[in-house]
Amino acid sequence: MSVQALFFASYRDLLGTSKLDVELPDGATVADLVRELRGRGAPFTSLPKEPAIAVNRTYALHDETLRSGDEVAFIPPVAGG
Amino acid sequence: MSVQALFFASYRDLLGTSKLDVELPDGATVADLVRELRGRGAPFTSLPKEPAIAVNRTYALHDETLRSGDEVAFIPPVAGG
Amino acid sequence: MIHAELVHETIDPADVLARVGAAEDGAVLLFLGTVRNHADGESVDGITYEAYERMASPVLAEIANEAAVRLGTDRVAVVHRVGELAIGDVSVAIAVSSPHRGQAYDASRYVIEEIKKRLPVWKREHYGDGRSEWVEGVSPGREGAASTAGEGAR
Amino acid sequence: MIHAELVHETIDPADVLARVGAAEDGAVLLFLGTVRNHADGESVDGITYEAYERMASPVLAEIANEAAVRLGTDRVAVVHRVGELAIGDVSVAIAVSSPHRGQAYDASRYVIEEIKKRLPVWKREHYGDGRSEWVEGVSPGREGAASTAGEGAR
Repeated sequence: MSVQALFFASYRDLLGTSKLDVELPDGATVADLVRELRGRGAPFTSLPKEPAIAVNRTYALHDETLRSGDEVAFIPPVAGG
Repeated sequence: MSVQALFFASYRDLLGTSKLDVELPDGATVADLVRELRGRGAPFTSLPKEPAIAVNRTYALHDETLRSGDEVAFIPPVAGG
Repeated sequence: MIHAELVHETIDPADVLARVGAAEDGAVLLFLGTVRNHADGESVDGITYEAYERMASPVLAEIANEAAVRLGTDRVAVVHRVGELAIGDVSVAIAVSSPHRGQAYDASRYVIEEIKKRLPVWKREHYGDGRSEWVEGVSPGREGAASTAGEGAR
Repeated sequence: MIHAELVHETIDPADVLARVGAAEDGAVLLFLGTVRNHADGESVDGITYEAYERMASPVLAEIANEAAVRLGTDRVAVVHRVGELAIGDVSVAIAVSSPHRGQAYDASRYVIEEIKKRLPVWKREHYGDGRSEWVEGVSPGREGAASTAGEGAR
């Protein structure tokens, strides 16, 4: 299956991209996606091991199972207000 | 000596007056003034025994000594804001 | 500039707000006290505010100064109205600004709480049925005396 | 009417204030977050706010709804700006009103604290010396997940 990973602010700057389609085995979790990306080496290794994640615009825990087509956003520490 | 007693809001309505010149012996305190007025009978007896008092526009304790010409305000419970 | 004023006319919140704010401030807070149409379950048509004006003005200034100390800036403006007020009218406006929001919330709250404790102002509520009554207030008593005698504000 | 909005244009505080207030309310509170000219001792020329807009809008609405529960009224309006902001510009405006002031202060503070904890917005500060940096923020982490998963929004 394929999910869309989104990167904002400092994460986007780190990776040089705001969006990536990622192939994952069925049943993969948020944690699997993070591991898959960090396993690609630099610059992905500079992503934190447990970044805050939103799946389809809702904050998600890392054991959440992903489905094909999910929008998975990597959320750097927020600084609104 | 003579002091000027001021009455506001509910106290003024109780007494039917907003201002009274009161003669007191030299060295009289706030407490003496309150006793002198309450001693006059109705409607003065409806003043509390220990009303909040301001002497010359500053809150004062009842043992404060008065001087001739002082402006002594009887301050009902306040309700600003 | 610390500003404290007792007024007889309508309060324009924008005017009070415009008295605070600075390039170094990240937080601005405006509190408005407004006349509401009910009190203790009774319908209210309006409120008459009365003040011991010659004392209320300096007490209001004193409260604003104390708030500025907590705030850490001189951006404090407080305006209290007296006279006949209708439903929705602003009776008090408090504006503060400071670099950080914690101090702004603290100082704003301080001003309104101190006003209610010791500003020599009274209000008479006019009820829907034609009656009117002085609102039961808070005795400024010892606390007020201690404060203005400089024996420790608060 | 609860109102929550992410905007790209200048925020007019009077517009946000006008969204709250009611005849039964005695307290109105307006909080403005403004861009200040310094941060951690460095001079700041401006800030770029970036948002995950499609998520930030519903999160802002969710925060406003939670605040309304605390407030006890539906008079909550919150507007957050994104884009390039100059010193003194309003980045966020929060207006609430309620019969009593305690709830107004509590709900206003709740909105700004929750924004800082979980609104997916980031800011890049532009310093006087030409450098610029993403401001170190707060991880929305577990708290955010628990909250939006409905496991208790507190």
